[in-house]
Parts: sequence; structure tokens; C-alpha cells
Amino acid sequence: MTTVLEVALRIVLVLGVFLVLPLLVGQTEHKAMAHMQSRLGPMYAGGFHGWAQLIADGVKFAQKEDIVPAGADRAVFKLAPAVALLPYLIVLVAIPVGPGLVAQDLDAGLFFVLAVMAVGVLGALMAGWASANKFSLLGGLRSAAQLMSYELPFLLAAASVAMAAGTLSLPAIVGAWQPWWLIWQLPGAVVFFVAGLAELQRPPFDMPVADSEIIFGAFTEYTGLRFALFLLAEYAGIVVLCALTTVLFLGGWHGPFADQLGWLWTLLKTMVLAFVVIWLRVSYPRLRADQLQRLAWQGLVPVALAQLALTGVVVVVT
Amino acid sequence: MSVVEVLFVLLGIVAVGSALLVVTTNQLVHAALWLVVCLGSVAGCYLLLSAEFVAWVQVLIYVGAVVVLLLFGLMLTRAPIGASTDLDAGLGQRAVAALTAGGLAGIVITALVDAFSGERIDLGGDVSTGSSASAGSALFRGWVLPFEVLSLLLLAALVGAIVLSRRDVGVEPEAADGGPT
Amino acid sequence: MSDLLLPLLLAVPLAGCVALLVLPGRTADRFALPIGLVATALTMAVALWSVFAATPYNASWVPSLGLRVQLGLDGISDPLVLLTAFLTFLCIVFTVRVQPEAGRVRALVGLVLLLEVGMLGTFLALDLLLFFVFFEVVLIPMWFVIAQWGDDTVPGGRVRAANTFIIYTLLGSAVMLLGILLVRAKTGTFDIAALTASGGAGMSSNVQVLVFLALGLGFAVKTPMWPLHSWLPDAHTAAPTIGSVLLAGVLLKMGTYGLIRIAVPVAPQGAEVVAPFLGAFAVVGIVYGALACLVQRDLKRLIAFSSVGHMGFVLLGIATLTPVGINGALYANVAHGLISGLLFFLVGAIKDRHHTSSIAELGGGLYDRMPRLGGLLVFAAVASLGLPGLAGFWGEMLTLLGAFDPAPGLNRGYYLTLMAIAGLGLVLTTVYFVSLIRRVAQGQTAPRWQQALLLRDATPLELAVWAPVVALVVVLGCWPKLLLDATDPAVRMLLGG
Amino acid sequence: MPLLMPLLVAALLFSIGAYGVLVRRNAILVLMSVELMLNAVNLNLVAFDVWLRDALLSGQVFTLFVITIAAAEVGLGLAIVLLVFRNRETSQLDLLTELREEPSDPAGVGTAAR
Amino acid sequence: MAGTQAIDYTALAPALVVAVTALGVLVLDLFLPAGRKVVAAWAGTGGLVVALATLLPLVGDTRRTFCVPATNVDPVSCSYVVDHLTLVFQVLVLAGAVVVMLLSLDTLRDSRIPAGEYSFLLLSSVAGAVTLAASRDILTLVVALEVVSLPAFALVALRRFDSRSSEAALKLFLVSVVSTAVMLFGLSLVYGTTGAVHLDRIASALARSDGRLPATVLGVTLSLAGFGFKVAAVPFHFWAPDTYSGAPVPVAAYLSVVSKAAGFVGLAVLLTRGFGPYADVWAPAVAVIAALTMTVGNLAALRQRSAVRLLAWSSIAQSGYMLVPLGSAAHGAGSVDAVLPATVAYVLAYAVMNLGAFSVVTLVGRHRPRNAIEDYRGLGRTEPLTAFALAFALACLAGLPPGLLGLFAKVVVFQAPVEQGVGWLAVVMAVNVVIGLYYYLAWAAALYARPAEGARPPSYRISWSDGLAIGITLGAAVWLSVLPRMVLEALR
Amino acid sequence: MRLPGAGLAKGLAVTMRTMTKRSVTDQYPDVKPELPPRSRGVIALLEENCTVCMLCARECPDWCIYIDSHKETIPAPEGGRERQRNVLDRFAIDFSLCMYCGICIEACPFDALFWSPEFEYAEFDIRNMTHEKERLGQWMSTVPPPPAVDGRAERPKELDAARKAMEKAAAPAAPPAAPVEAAE
Repeated sequence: MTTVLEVALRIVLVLGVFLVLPLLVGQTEHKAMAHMQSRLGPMYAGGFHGWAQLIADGVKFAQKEDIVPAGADRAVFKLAPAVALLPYLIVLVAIPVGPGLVAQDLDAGLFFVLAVMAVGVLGALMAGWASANKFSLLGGLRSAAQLMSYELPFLLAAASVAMAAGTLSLPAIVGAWQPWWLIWQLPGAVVFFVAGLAELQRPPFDMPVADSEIIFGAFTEYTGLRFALFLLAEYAGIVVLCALTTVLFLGGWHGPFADQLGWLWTLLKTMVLAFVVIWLRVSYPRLRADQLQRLAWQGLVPVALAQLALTGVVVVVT
Repeated sequence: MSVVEVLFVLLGIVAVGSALLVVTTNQLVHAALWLVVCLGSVAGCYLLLSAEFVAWVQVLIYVGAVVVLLLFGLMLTRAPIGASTDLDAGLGQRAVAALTAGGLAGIVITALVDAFSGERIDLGGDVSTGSSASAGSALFRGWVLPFEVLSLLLLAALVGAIVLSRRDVGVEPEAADGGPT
Repeated sequence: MSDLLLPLLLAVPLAGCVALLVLPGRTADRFALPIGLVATALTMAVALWSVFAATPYNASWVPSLGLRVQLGLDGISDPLVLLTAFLTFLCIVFTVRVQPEAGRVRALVGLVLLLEVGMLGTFLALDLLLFFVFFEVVLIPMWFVIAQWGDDTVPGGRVRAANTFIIYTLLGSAVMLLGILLVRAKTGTFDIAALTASGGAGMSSNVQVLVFLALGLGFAVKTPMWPLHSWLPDAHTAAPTIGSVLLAGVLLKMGTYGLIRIAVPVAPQGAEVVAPFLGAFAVVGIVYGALACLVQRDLKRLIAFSSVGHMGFVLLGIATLTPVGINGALYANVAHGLISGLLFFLVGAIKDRHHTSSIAELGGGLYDRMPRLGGLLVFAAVASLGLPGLAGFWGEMLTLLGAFDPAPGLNRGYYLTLMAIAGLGLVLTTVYFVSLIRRVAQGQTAPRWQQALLLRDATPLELAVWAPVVALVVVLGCWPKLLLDATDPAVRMLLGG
Repeated sequence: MPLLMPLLVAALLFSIGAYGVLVRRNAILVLMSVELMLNAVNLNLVAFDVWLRDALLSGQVFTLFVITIAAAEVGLGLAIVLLVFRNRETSQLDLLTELREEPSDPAGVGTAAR
Repeated sequence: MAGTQAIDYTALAPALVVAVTALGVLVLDLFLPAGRKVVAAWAGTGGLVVALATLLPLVGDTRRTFCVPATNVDPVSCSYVVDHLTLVFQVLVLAGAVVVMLLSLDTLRDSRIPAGEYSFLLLSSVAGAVTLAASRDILTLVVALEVVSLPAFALVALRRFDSRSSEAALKLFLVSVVSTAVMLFGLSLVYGTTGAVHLDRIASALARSDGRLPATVLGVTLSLAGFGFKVAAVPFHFWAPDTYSGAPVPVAAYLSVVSKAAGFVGLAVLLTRGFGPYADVWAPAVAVIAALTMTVGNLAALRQRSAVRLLAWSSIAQSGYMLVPLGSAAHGAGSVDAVLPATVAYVLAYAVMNLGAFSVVTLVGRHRPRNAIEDYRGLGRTEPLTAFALAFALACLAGLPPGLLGLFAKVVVFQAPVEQGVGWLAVVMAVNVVIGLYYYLAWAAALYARPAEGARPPSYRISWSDGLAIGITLGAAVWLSVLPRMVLEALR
Repeated sequence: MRLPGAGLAKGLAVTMRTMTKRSVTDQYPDVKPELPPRSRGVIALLEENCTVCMLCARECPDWCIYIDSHKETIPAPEGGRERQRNVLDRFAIDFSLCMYCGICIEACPFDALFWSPEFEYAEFDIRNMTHEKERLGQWMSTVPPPPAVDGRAERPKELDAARKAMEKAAAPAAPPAAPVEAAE
């Protein structure tokens, strides 16, 4: 009975985190982006500096009419948001927050996480195709192409850490982490983070949803809650990516008073990274499709391979 | 039947059912999506068989890469929304194929039942056989050679795919002198 | 030195062939005929020398296959080797005078030399596989000779005739190869001498039947035995003169030689079982050949069909499995080689002059127009029908004698019947040759030839070529002992007694 | 768990895949059917591996290899399909007949020899 | 790292050299100026020659590497074994690849196929073939087989704007993946019933089992499929004619010789080293396949008017001949070993003769893209040596003197069924040999026929790389016709 | 030589610096913006000045000015002959089309159109964005006086008119009197 309760508790907790953190990131984005552009951002909703803006947005989305285009493949169209969102929810299960503080310690946790995240691309493809809209299809195809090419450096960089730690279990990787890894794994960390951004289709890698060209890519035809789910998926993706980067490269819960405040460290690092995500969005212009591919194949992959080699050498030597 | 067995039967039914839909549906993209379901449930089967590592690899590569590539291909070849009429061969060939496949299934199942009925997989005890650690060590203890050859395979496939997609490869028809008639 | 004679015998024409192949174009074109003449003449000389002085040659070639270069000469092969060398030489000489219409003398001479290598090799080989190899060597040159220098008067054209020839022969030899391999599988050797000595030991009776059938089929196609003869008329008719001469004069002999040299001694029990059938087919061939000749309208075709009949006698002789019969077969072999060679030379000459070989178009009056040619034609025809005193007689005579008293174990009554029918065939042969003489040689010259200016009688060179043949036909007809003395001991040895 | 359970699933998957290969006319659908067959193979291998308690883990390693091979095949295969599509505007297999046997010529090579 | 396998780099050298050359070529290509990409192909050829040289130290003893420790049932088993069989095929594969590379040089220059990638793909495939010859476990076998196949798909499709080329690649690809899947299913069953993946262990497990388990029989039979595809055996042969005629001609040569040889070595290794004890199960199946293959191939070849298609169908027929010895293996391991040399000998001979034919066909194809038999008419008058090379190769393929190489090879093959008592197969083959003769000879005859009325007799300027390729193959064919021991006793 | 990535870092620095600085955003609905004089907010119509010459409507690039009129005969005064004049029936500007170019104002030869800085006239219905002449006239009161061209020049007429209007309006404490009345 206790185990059932415990599992339920964990699931509720994960669900809670899943719902809260993306909102937090979203709100941060609103405000930080505004200030970076010399604006104030939302100010009214909820009173103090518009803290409830996203909730208001949510309510608005919920009220909107749910439109399915006439020519669409209805089943696929309706399923797509869920497919896009669910993987991130599932992934959170395996991410350790503090020592022993993880919903489910998986032996091949890293693999699990990467595998499940890779499924997310299906959502964009399904949405793009099922909308019966050429902009959507283009967006979907762009998503798929982008995700396929950035998957490789993403995996390679992750593999480098796994190799360094000698394990695939996420808590074990954090456990094995040493501060000097910050230097050692720096190229890998950068590659991982950048490739992750690209996988999330965040600016400057938002070619697939480039509004000036193809409206909103795969999500053009979506309205109301389904659209909200896609947005939620994006912000959940940011959380997951940042948490993963934290766990893999920034030492997770390591920090002063790690025993008591470990979870705080993890959250803090995650949020700092999330801020970086926003920061990057504001600072850089969108990459063209060819620049995107070139960055992946000529930039990230070689660096990731070099990192892998470096890791291998160091592991063998020490 | 234990819980595991019940789960396995359910997953098996899902896998076989979705596989049937893959080969019978007349909507191109749905076939690919049913394939995802099938592959996913097979991954579940691996999990139940305690082959955890394989299961995640299955999800990562099959669902994450292979099916996405397939979908990508479908969309680039302008898969239409809705049913297509020209996906399958004629009724006659379908009947022949069904007979062939049925016969094949019959033969294989008969042979398998003959050989393995009564055998049980012991899932208790040492459950680490499917872990990433054991898979990794097996890979590097017994199978370094095929692993290395495989890396050449992947590289070759990569280069091949790229070279086939390059625009500047091969003589364009108008440039070719004479050309095949 | 004497043990290198036989390789030398093969090397001389081969050297000529290679020389023609590798020499730069102009030189070879100019010297094609001289080289051919020298090579064939040398070959003939070496052949003569070999018959008296050669000792067997034995060297390993492909050990894994058990293939050895085993060459040897005995009474059976002596006459055939000489015949081959002789006829080839004559053919080359003939070519000096009669240049082929299609030109390319160099290629033709080269091919004939290659052909000679194959033919000689076949008669010399004492290793089953080596025999097979040489047996096959003749195919491609002969195919080219027919397909490139032949004429298109036959139905389907010369290429079709050449194709029919090669396909039939190859079908036979493929089966023959299986037989050879079966022999090897059962006895472990390809050595013909050893196999002859052991007389089928190691092979059960059934296997022997199988072996004999397989080998026999290959030889029967080549011979050709009725009903496998249908390639022959087209091939002969389409082939150029020297092609026909070599085809009838030597190539057909390779089949019967193979039967005598290999099939019968290697699988004696098999031979005993199959012999009655062989005899039956032989006799049918004799009658069929004669009947077919009666209705032929083409001179060349007629002579081709007459070969079927003659080879029927040879086969009948073999089918008796007696020394007498086989000696007769060998005798008939050589005789037919000479006579039909001569016939084809003559017909070729006639055709050369008239540009047709249709009997109807030629009309009568050959005596009138070209007395020498006409006379020779009549001589050859008479020799061919087996007039006593000429070479053709003894072969048929001995064959019939053999059938009169076949080997023990064979049904005598049955063979007597065969003999009777063969006698009937002999009569028919006489009928068609006489009728031929009447239709072609005698009578009035048709008006269309009277004006023709180019109808020259036989030239001195032609006569020089034909004269030795005529002489040999007469010599063999008057003095059979010359040949029989050579063949008889060898035949008796083959038959294990 | 009875060994037959995964094996039966695999056998069915394989047969279904074979049916798809025989019936489908679209190159990509054929490819999908092949993937089903490969999955049957993998399920077999994993089941046998676990059943045998293979010390070398041959079955599972083999499965990993098969999955990788499949991925490489699909990658290259799609490049080819797209190439065909670009040249031919179709990926229907039975419309690809440019290379079919030429109409028979009874004279055939025979005429060439003349 | 502890527990990893010891590696004998000497044994591995040929495969390594080829693979490293492949990578090197790819890198080198980056640094070459646009006009001089052919240098990459040269480097590749050089690498192949070096790989050939690295075979020298391996002659003689048997080397094993990548071994797994013994269990209480099985002795030490190794994944990579360089024995005599391996060496013979490695020589064949490497030498064949050198000729193909030579033939490719002009094709690369004319058709804007990127030389670097082309060489890389070809070398990768060759590396796979070299590995395949030494593989002694089913994992390595399968992986190596795929390494042979995959680059070949890309090679076939390299003429990007030629829809025939891509269609050819697609057909090749689909047949390949289907046959691979079937083969893998068979292998999985074998693994299940024997519990082993190393061929020697499979063999001993099969030998231990009493009776014939249907599941094993099924597994063994299905396992043949993948190799059946590679060697273009019926019913996996459909790709060959289309693919050969759609691909660049040197690639067709590669497919029909090197890749096919790889298929045969895989098949031979699998059947003899692994499934030997089940010879009575697979041999009849192989026999039937062999008979069907040669018959279908020959009958179809009769109707062909295009040189490459004719060679394609005829090479299917030739595959049938090569399968004959394997198909006549009867009970017991002894007979399996007895028939293996025949297959090996025929594969070797076939490689020489078929490469010879393809060398000339490539040359003619450069000038006559249609490459019909008709285009060869009168070649003997303008290009006597080239025509002779082709004629000789055809005579060899037909098995007629003066092509003694082919004749002896056929004799060796005939010997197997005759000795093992599979007479019907020998007879079927005999009939087929005769059918085959027809089209080979008709083609050879066309070479020396008078050119058609008004047709310009073909006359070509022969580049020295083409000339070298033709020379090598012709020289080898003539040399081996005179001294066939090297081929026929390759395994002794 | 520039460090690779220097540009990227610079970009980040710019955004970060901007974020740390105080935003200069106007809290508009709470705090009214201080618009510069002569801001182009809305167009006001001084109906009396309009002669229905149609120049503005013709010049308008967007065709967003609608003018209707009719002719009216004025009875002849003594000795004179009767005259005709145009009477404006409708003058409307569709601000959902207007692009605030100001050409109409430039074009008006009779000073009937003016810029007003007033901008808060959003509507829930697009149809209401078409301001009829009454509404346009009301905007007249928000039109600021034109700047003096010359400091010592006599005061412009508008100022006097406006002041008079203001005074007039201040007396009855009525809604701001339309300058229309004060114009004469």
C-alpha cells in the first residue's frame, strides 16, 4: 500500500513540476524578453507585474473555439499535440533533482531520456502533415529535418558524459561528477545545449515555425487548447533540456550544502539555464535552413566527436 | 498467468494488431503511425523480457529515427491525406500474398511449437542481463569486430545518402551527350 | 627426341596459328598462305615420322582434375592422324588456288590450323579429359569457318547452319563430359589405356550402361548417327569447300573413333547392352541416308546425306563388337574420309564454276564440258558406292561380315536381319549414285552453260591436290592389308583379346 | 514466461511483414513491412537470448546490430526513393518499368551474328 | 581495458588497410582541387594494391583473432579467421576491385560522379567483402554482408539524373532488404535452436542434435536467402538485370564479380563451416535453386539484345553453376569439404572471365551508351585485340576451347554432382551449358561479323587505364587457361 | 584579429545591458503620453471652410474620404442675381483605411482640415471607425494653435477664435463649444 501511495505521490509531484516549471519559464521569458527589449512586459494580470499572465493566457486558450480544418486528417490532427507533449512529461520521471530524489532511477536513464525525447518530433510531423496546409507541411518537414540532424551531436555529447562517468544512470552520472568536468566537458556541454535548443526549435533555431515565411509552421492551423499544448510542450522542453544539461554537465545537485539543499541547486541551475535560453532567443536572429544544417554537420558534430575522443583519451589515461 | 505474462499478451496483441494495420491501411501516413505503435509495443515486450537496454535503443533509433525518416520520405513524396486507392496490388495478388503469409505463419509456428513448447523463460534471479552495463561489456568483450565493421557501415550509409542528395552529382539530362535511349 | 614427337605434332600447327595471330597485320596477310603451307606440310612430315617412331608422351597438366597430357599412337589412330594431316595439307593447297569469296585468307588459314590441332589432338589423346578438350577445340574454328565463309543457300542461312552444328555437338559433348566424369568418379582415373586394360572394372553393369550411353550420345551426334544427324546436311551444304572436306573427312571420324577408342573398351558391358540398339540405329541410318539421297536436289546435300549412310556402316561395324566388324568400321572410316573428302572437293569445284550446286540447274553433260572433273566425279561416286577394288568396298564388306557373325552374347539372328537391311541400303546407295552420274555427268549440257566462258576444267593445281587422294583410294582398295595390319592388333587389344 | 509467447508474436509479425512486402506497391510501405519483419527477428533474438541466458549476450547484441543496420538501410533507402521520386514523380513500384525486359526479338542476338 | 578481445593486427591488416584507405580517400577528397578529384580514385587503387600486399604474410598458417573464451561445452571460438579459404577470396575480392577501379577512372571523369565519394563507397564495400571472407560468426557475417551491400546501392544510384540509375538502385535496395530480413529470421531461429552464433559452435551443436528439428531446418533454409540475393540466385535474382543495366558499367562489373564473390564466400562459409552437419537438409534446396537459377538465367539471356543485360542474365546462370557443387553436398562433413573447392574454383574462374568481358563492355559503353550487341558488330576488324579479349572471355564463360579456363572450371563443377551422385543436377547443368553457349557464341560471332550496311565499324581510342584493365584480365584468363592449377587447386 | 564568437558575445552583452537598465516604457493607460505637438492623431474638419471642392478626396491615396453635397440656390439679394452654392451633406473619413499621410490636409486650399493629436478613438466595430462630419467637427477643439511663423506678427485668427469660444463656453459652463461657432 505504501508503495502505491509513494508511486502516486511521485507521479503527482512530477505532474506538479511539469505544470509549474514551464509556466515559470514562460513568465520569465515574458518579463526578461521585455526588459531586454526595453519593455516592461505583462503588468496587469494578477496585479503585481502581471504574474498571472500565463494563467490568463491559459484561460483564454481554453475558451477559444477548437477548429479542425476541413481537409485535415482529423485523428492525426487531434493526436499530434499529445504526442508532442507527452514525451517531455515522461522524461521528467527519470531526472534526478537531489541525491536520491528522483521519480524513477533507471539503469539506462540517459538512454531512456534521449529515446523518449526523440519521439517528440513525431508530434510536429503529425501536426504538419495532418493540417492539410502547405505551410504546416513545410514546417513539419523543416522540423523533422532539423531534429534529425541535431539528434546526432545531441547523442554524441551525451555519450561523452556517459563515457566519462562510466554509467548511463542519471543519478550515477551526477554522483560521479567532479567540478573539473566543467572544463573537461565544456565543448560537450555547449554542443549538447545548442543541439538541444535546436531540437526544441527555439530561436535562433526556429526555422520550422518561422512566422515571416510559413506563419507558424506545423502549428498554423491549431487553435485553443491544442495550440496551448504545443506551447506547453515547448516550455516543458526547455525545462527538460535545462534540467538535463544541469544533470549531465553542471553537476546537478552539487554545490554548498548539497546534502540539504541539493534539490535547490538543481532547480537553480536549471532556471539559470532556462534564462540563458531566453537570453539567446532575444539576442540572435534566426538561422537560415542551410546555416542550420551547416552548423549541425560542420560545427557541432565535429566538436562532439572531438569531445568524445578527448573523453576517451582522458578516461583511458586516468 | 503472472502480471508480466498478462502484460506481454496485451502488448503482443497490440503489436500484432497494429502491424496488421500497417500492412492493410490505405492511408500512407497512418501506416507509419501504426508502425510507431507496433514498434513501441515491441519495445515494451523487450522491457518485459528484461532487455532494458535494447528496449530503449529500439525506441531511440526505431521510433525516433527510422519512423521519422519514413514519415519524412512519405511527406516528401507527397503522401496525400485520406485514403489512397493504389497502395496495394490487385485482389488476386493480395489473395496469393495472404495465402503465402498465412502458410508461412503456419509453418513457422508449427516448427516453433514443435521445438519450444514447454520451455519457459526464467525472468527471476539475475535481472541485470539486459542492463546497459552488461550489454556494453558484452559488446566489448565478444563483439568488437562486428561493432567496428558496423561503424564503417554507418559511415558508408551516411556518405551514400549525402552523395545521392547532392545536386552537383551526375550529368544533368540536357548536359549528357546522347544519353541512354 | 621420340617422346617429344607427339607434342611436336600438335605444336607445329599451333605455332602456325599463333604466328598468324600475333604477326602484325600486313605481314601476316601476305604470308598467311605460305605459313599455312609450311605448317601443314611440316605437320604431315612429323605425322609420318611419328607413325613410325613416336613413343607415348605423358606429363601432368592439372593435377587436381587428374588431367594429364597423355599422347600416344597405335594402329587405330595412325591412319586417322595421317588422314588428318594429309587432308588439311590438301585443303591449304587448295586454298592457294581457290581463294574464298569472303576473303580474309589469314583468318581462314589460322582457323584451319587450329582445327588441325584439335583433330590431331583428339586422335592422339590417351587421357579422357584431354580427349574431351581436343574434341571441343575443333568446334569454334569450324563454327567460324561455316558462319563466315559459308554460303547462304541453305534454309535459314549459314549462321543458322553453324549454330545448329555447334549446338548439336555441344549437347552431345556436354552429356559426354558427364559420362567421362562418371567414369572418373567410379574408377578414379582418366587414363584411357588403364581403363581399357581394366575393361570396366570398378563400374557396375548399370553404371557401364549409363557411361556408354553418355559417351555414346556425344559420339553419336558427332558421327552422326540417325536420328541425331539433322545438323549435318545443313552444315555440309553451307560450309565452304575445305570446310566440308574437313568436316566429312575428319570431324565425323572423331565420333566413330571415340566410340571405338573409348566407349567400347571402357564400358564393355554397357556396350554389350547398347550394341543392338546402336546396330538398329545404324541400319536405319543406312537406309534413311540412301532414301534421302534419292530425293535430294542439291549435289552437296546429296553427298552430305550419303555420309549419313556411310557412317551407318561404320556404326554397324562397331555394334558387332567383333574384331572383324570394328576393323571394318575403321577401314570404312578412313575410306569415307578420303572418298567424301574427294567428293566435296569435286562438288566444291563444280559449284565454284557454276555458282550453284542444284542438280536440276546443273543439268547433265559434265563429261562434255569438263571431262576431267566429270571423270573424277564418277570415280569418286563409284568409290563411294563401294565398288570392289576401291577403298569403299572393304569397309562395307568387313562390316557386313562382322554383322554376320557378331560377338558372343549378341543375338545372331537379330544381327543377320540388320545385315540384310544394310545390304538393301547398299543397293539403294548404288541406285542413287548411278542416278547421280546419269543426271549430272552424262547427257547434254544445258544451254545456259554452253555460253559460259569461265567453265574451266580442273586446273593442274586441283589435279595435283586430288591425285594423291585418288591414288590412296585405289591403293587401299587393292591392298587392304596395308591398313588392316595396322589396325587389327590394336583392335584386338581393345576388345580385350 | 513461456518461451513460445514472444516467439509466436514474432512469427506473426514476420508473416504480416511478408504479406506487406508482397502486397504493397509503394516503396516506402514496402520498407515499413520490412521493418516489421526485422522486428520479428529482433523479438526472436531477444527472447532466445534471455531464455538461453547467453553469457555472450549474443542475441541482444545481435538485436542492437540489426536495429542499427535497419536505420542505415532506411536512411540510404529513402535517399534512393527520393531520387526516384525526383526523377520519376512516383514511388509506386509497378510504375517503375523503364528497365523492364525489352520486347522479345525472336531473331535476337542471332541477327547480330550475321 | 580488461576483458576485451586480443587483436591480431597482421591477420586484420587487409581489411584494415582497405577501410583506412576508404577513410583516407574521403579526407583526401576534401583537399583536392575540383579538377583533380580523380587522384582520390588513384589513391584508392593504391590502397587496394597495398592490401593485396598485406595478404602475403598471411599465407600458410591459419590465424584467428577476436576470440571468445571456451565454455564447458565449446572450445575457444573466433570471429575472424584467416585460413586458406579466406585468403583465396580476399585475393579475389581485392584483385577484382583493382580492376574495377581501373575501369572506373574514365567513367568518373566523363560522368561527373564525385571521385572521392565513389572511391570511398567502393572501398567500403570491398572492406566489407574482405571481412566477410574471414567472418566466422553470424553477427559478423551479417554486418559484413550489409557493408558489402549498402555502399553498392549508393554506387548504383550515382548517376543522379538518370532515372534508370535510381530505379535500378531502388530495385536492388528493396530486394536486398527483404532478403536480409528473411535471412535474419532464419539466423534467429538457428540461434535459438543451437544457442550459438559462432559457426564452429553452431556446427558442433547441430552435430550433437539427433534428428532434424523442423525449427532448425526452417532456420537453415531461410538463412540462405540473404546470400541468395547477393549471388542473384532465383528467386532473388530480379534485381540483377535491371540493376546492371541501370548502374554505371564498372559498378555492374563490381556487382557481378566482387560483390557476388563476397556472397559466395559468405554462403560457403555459412554452409560448410556452420551448417555442415545439416548438409542433407540444405543441399537439396541449394540444388533446386541452382537448377532454377541457371535455367532461368540462361533462358532469359537468350533474349537479350543489350550487352550489359546479357551479361547480367548470364551471370545469374553462372551463379547457378557455382551453386551446383554446394547443391551436391550430401551427408556428413566430409562431402561438404569435398565439394567446396569446386565452388571456389568456379568463382575464381568466373571472376576472371566476367571481369574480362565487363572490361571490354565498359570500354564500348563509353562510346555507345546503348551498349547493344549490335554495337559490337565488326569490332574484330577495327580493334582486333580488344575484340579478341572479349571473344576469349566469352569463350571462357561458354566453357569452350580456347577458353580452357572456363572449360576446366565447368569440369570441376560437373565433377561434384557426378561424384556425389546427384546426376539430375549434372544433366540440368549440361543442358544449360549448351544453352549458354548459344548466346555467348552469337555475341562472339558478332565481333567478327561484317559491319552492318552503312554502319561505321566501331573504333575507339583506348585510355591506358582501360587498356590496363583489359590487359590484366585477358592476361589472367590466358595464363589460367594454360595453367589452371592456380584456380583449380586454390583450396589445396 | 577578432576572437571567434566575439560578435555573439557582443550581442548577448547588448541584450543583458538593456535588461539591467530601466525600461523607458510609458504606462500609457495609467499615464497619458506626452505627445509632441503636431502629432498626427486624428483629422479634424472645420466644416464652414469646406467648399466641397473635392480636392482632398481626390488626392487621398487610400480613397478614405467620402463627400456628398448638393447645390443650393440662394435667392437673389436686391439688385443682384441669384447665386448657387455647394452645401456639404456628408464629409466622412474612414480611419480604418486612412494611413495618416496628411495629404488631404496639405491639399485643402481653404484650411478646412487640421491635424489633431488626439488618438484614443478605438472602436469595437470597424464600422464605427468611419467618422462623419459631426465627429470630425468635434475634433476641432483639440487642434492646437499653429505656431507663430513670426514672433512679432499679429496673432493668428484661430487663437482669437479659440479664446472667444473658450470664454463663451466658460460662461454657461456647457460642454466645450465647438469652434465652429466661434469661427465667424
